[in-house]
Amino acid sequence: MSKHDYKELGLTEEQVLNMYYFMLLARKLDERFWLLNRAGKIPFVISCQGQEAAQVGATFALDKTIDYIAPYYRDLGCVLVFGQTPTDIMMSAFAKPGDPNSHGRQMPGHFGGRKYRILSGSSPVTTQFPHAVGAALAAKMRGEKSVAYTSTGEGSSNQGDFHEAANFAAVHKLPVIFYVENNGYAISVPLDKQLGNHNTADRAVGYGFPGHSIDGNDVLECYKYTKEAAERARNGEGPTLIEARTYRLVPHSSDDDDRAYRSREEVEAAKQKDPILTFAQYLRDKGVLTPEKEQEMNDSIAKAVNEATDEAEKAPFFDPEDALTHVYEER
Amino acid sequence: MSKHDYKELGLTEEQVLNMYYFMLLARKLDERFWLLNRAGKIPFVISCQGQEAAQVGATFALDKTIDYIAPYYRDLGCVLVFGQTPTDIMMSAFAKPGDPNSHGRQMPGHFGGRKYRILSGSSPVTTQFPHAVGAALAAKMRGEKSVAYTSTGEGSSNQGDFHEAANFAAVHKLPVIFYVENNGYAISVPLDKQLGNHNTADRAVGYGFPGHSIDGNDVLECYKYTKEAAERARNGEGPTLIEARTYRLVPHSSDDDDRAYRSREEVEAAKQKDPILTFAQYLRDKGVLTPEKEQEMNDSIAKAVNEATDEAEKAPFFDPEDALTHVYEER
Amino acid sequence: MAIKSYIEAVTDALREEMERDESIFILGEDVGVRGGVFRATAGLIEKFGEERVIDSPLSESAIVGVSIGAAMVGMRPVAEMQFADFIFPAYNQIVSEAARIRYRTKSDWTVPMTIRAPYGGGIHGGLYHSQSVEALFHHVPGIKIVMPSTPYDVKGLLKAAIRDNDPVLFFEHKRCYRLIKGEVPDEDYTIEIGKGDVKREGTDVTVITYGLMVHYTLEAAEVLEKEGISTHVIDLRSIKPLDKELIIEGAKKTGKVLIVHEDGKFGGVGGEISAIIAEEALFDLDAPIQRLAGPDVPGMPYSPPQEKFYMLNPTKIADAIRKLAEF
Amino acid sequence: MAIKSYIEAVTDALREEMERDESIFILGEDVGVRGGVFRATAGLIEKFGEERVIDSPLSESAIVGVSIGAAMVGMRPVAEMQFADFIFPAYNQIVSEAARIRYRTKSDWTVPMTIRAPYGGGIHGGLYHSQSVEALFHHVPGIKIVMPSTPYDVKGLLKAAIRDNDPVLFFEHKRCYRLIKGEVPDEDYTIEIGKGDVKREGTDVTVITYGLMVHYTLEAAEVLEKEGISTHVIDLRSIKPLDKELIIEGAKKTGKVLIVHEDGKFGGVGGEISAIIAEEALFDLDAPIQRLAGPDVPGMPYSPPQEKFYMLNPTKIADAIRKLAEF
Ligand SMILES: Cc1ncc(C[n+]2csc(CCOP(=O)(O)OP(=O)(O)O)c2C)c(N)n1
Ligand SMILES: Cc1ncc(C[n+]2csc(CCOP(=O)(O)OP(=O)(O)O)c2C)c(N)n1
Ligand SMILES: [Mg+2]
Ligand SMILES: [Mg+2]
Repeated sequence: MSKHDYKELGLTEEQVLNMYYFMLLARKLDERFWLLNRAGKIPFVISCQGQEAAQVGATFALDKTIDYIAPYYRDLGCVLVFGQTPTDIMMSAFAKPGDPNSHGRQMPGHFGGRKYRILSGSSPVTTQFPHAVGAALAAKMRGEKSVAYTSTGEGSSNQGDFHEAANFAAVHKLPVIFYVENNGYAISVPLDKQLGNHNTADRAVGYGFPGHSIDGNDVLECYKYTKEAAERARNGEGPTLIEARTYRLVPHSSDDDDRAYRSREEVEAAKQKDPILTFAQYLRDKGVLTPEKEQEMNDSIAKAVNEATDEAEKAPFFDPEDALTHVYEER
Repeated sequence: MSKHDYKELGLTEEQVLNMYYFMLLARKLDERFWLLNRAGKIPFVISCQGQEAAQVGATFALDKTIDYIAPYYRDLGCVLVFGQTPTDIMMSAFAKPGDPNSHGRQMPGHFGGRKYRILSGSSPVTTQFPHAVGAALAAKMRGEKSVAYTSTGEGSSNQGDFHEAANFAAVHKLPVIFYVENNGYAISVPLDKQLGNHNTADRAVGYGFPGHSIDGNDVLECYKYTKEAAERARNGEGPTLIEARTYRLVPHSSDDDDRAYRSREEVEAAKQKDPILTFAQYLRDKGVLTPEKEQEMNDSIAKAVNEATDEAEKAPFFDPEDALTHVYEER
Repeated sequence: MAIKSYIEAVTDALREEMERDESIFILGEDVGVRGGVFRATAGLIEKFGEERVIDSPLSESAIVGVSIGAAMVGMRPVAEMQFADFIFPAYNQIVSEAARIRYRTKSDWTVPMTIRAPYGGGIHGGLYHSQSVEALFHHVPGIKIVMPSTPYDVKGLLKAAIRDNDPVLFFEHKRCYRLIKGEVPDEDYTIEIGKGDVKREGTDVTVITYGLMVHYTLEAAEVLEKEGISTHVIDLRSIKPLDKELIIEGAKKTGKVLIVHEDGKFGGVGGEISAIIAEEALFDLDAPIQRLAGPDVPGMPYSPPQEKFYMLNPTKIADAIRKLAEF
Repeated sequence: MAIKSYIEAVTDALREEMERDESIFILGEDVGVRGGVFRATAGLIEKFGEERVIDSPLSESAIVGVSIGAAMVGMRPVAEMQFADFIFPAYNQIVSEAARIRYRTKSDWTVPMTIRAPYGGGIHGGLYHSQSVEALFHHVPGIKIVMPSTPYDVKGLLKAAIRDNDPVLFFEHKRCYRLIKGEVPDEDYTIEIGKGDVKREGTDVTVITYGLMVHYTLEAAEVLEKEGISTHVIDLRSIKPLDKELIIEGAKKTGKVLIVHEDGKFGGVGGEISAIIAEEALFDLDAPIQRLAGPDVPGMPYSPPQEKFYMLNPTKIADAIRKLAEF
């Protein structure tokens, strides 16, 4: 349960309900992916489950009219907050026209979309870190107040690009937020085999900017620290590194079987701290999430997910030859 | 002047004289390179001048019978301590047979030599960091007590390989010493434009092992910290990061003109702290470096440098066709 | 002899070599308890322990760089890139370091290292889980590149790669892993790196290919046989060194050459093969040297019809052979 | 018209473009007060300030990755790799990212970025300051590669590269920087990327080449003319896209083709050129397609006699043309 009072953070009732809405929407879309996958309708799923608070809390603290985000493959929560619709998401899952990420060219989870200010992402991990720094550099050069936000997993934070991007941003005091979703595993590899120091936020010391390791199950905490980081960035004070401690509640992807490398007890224990359950409880306790509101929200999300699925299932595929287009500028 | 008492560090009179000898030998060889270059006899020089204390102090703390070093291009002091002779060095400067580093194939400063336990180095910076980690991993796997030492410049510490090597070594608690010779410049680029935090040793926090920023003009301090790091490594306690703060007294290389980017005053001020001058004074003050010993040392070094130069100048080149050999194992 | 799948041949080769030589170890992402995301290293951590089957941090440059260092001082690392697509962060370590350490020291230092990487498309992998990357390495002197097509070749060549004293890139086609089965001897054997293999003798058209495309070509050849077209099928097995003799011989035999690879055409391996023939067997040719390859686009789309469109298949190959036979 | 050196043409193009368009900026090691280690950016920081001429940290992957990000949001970065040899740490950013962002988003996002890098040997640079790296990129769809030989071409093509809406690798031959001088118009002009240029008309042998080798070939052609051998010299100028028409036309014209490049032969750019000819003009040939290139070793040795041995020169080129003429 959050140790923060949303009002003290300057959030309204409507806003926290909205946060909850996005978390739940992400979860429900994600659950649907698995069903579709198991039914043989979509070849691949990569999940946000367990990390919705970290994602929604952070992106809620940004300004989606001027900021850029360069998220990673689990960040369904982030892209929903930045405006992607259930239909967008389902079109992407089915690789059909309407997929704003890649127009059917990339696997699901490879987000993007200029109109949503989401930089296009790829599979090789952490390449988006320097991209976000570049967007921040452009903002600084043009005197814009925008912030660039980029995220990755803790395993991926061991790529060289993490280091090069962080130091570059530090030298130029760029308006960028580096966000690590530390969910304890890089596929099967636990922290002990991934990291010399399990707290990746400590790395910020080496670059000379602030680092915070925060509770990624607490959407309000994620909001609070990201908000502060965004303010620092907008004030010209440079980058911030935030590590959100989370847990991946499902296997790495639809191709994975996590029973080989982690106990069911561990997963069950994590489910007790499921950020969606705990935030719902928090909101109920605060009297914000009334039974009526909850019902309404559940219904509207179920409807949205159903409709989006239907639409995407029925949509035609891209033409095969369309694969030959857009290699270079077409004039 | 060193703030350390060599006796308290467990060093003998002979040992400190030996340290001074290697520092001076490195300097004198280096000075000769420049003369040879200006006379058109060798095409390229890259210098150790100003960094001899950092290099000799560190490598003196290692065990050259079992440890491996993976030095960088300025580390003339290191390779002399590990056994390279003035003739080796001059053969390399002239790219002639007898060059133990590359047999005339690489530019000078690209050190190596199996018999000296010096891993071969290349030009793309910091690639040697993972190599040293690999040597340390091998030592751990085989239960050997050897330590791997690797060094680079502070500018080069911004390469991704620095980060990947450091974290890998941390995870496996490998016997490796990462050594950064922070001389204030990456060619023309000053610290302000290179590093978000000028103290690169602070990065160790992020990896979960100790980091020390030390006075690289003080050979005894460099010895002390490297010795401790080597002991930690041999005891299975893992890596250490050391930053030796130095100054590059000459241009980046014979192709550089440093007047474009740093003031003569700054260089002059640094020369006042020339580690060779200050260590000589220290040794004189301690009564270790007597006028006779000094004369003797100067003479023997001058002789060694002269003889090595003559030998290398007179030596034949490699056959042109020899360039085609050793691409793959020749059986 | 036993019937083994392509991936079993990988695992068997690794296990047998590790039993034979203590200096061999495995380093990669998820190679331990997970047994690799394709299960190529399944069972090895149980047998050899986590000291010799190392789950590395997610750092390809470190995986390769650390392997290089270990190899220099006497170990024989077998590094795994989880997908060939993710080898590029290690490109500098492979191209600038592994490939040149012998040359730059005149064999004073050497790098007896194998890098295994699953490659290839047709598995719904999209742009970054479907790539063939050999064209980005075949120019690099100092490395060897192996791309086997059958379980027999996999096992013999992987053992040869591990025993080789130079760095070897060993690319395994993902689609072959479970699809392709074949006889593998029980005894220890190796296959010389750099030697191709005639997988089918024929007289009308010579197809030069490797990897999954060998199987597609053999399927096409079956069909064409019924039409009276006889196809000579060369499986290169190694891309570097190339088996020049077998290539020239094959070109001379039929006078009509079709080079087939899954990867894009421009600047692909096929260019070098064609150039070798044009240099050394031009007057033996009865038709222009043809290349059939993937389209020159930055990757294989995830969209199912587009992936299918991108991939070669037996029909496309048969068409190209037929056209050449009729030339 | 004024006589300019090759490197002056670089600087002039940069300066004029930066004056024209505020979104252009320079990012690289020592490009600021030092003006670049070759002085290609000399005077620019004084004129445009350190906001637009950025001395970056020593991080090639960041230089390229940051440029990509800036380019995506509307800037037009010109990144400098200090030496082409040091481009490999950025290989993943170039190959996996820059080259594919347009494709993977159907032009929703684009990367109008230029990467300049000095390349080539004959300057006592040894293994890592002498390389030609084009062969390691020419296979990659989504990027363009320019390798000009004259100040005129440098200026026109660098401007075109900067104005191009796709990522362009712009390789400048170090040996040409001060050696090669030529006329450059005062007015603004660009040259289309992908178009080669006939630098000398001839009838006996067609040489297809680029970079420094253009000059060596022209020298060779002068000598051969006195012997009665007429050489047709094609300067490709761009390696990707290749000027296929000009290549085929040149091959057909003389029926004898020599491809010349400084870089090693196996898997080099010459293979693709040869394959294109073998595919499309085979029956117009009177001699096997020849390639003259550097030796297939991991780098150019520092040893002076070995460097000389490695490098091509007008004599070696003349010999190869002569042999072909006599075929
Ligand atoms: C450069 C690269 N290497 C390997 C992979 C394969 N891979 C995909 S996700 C993943 C694990 C990532 O773990 P982490 O960064 O912790 O993120 P998480 O999936 O746990 O959210 C790996 C190894 C990849 N995508 N890119
Ligand atoms: C990957 C790579 N990029 C660029 C260079 C060119 N270069 C050689 S030395 C150097 C500066 C190195 O600075 P630093 O690491 O501080 O070492 P110092 O020379 O000051 O000792 C540069 C940019 C290189 N060798 N390798
Ligand atoms: Mg994780
Ligand atoms: Mg420095």
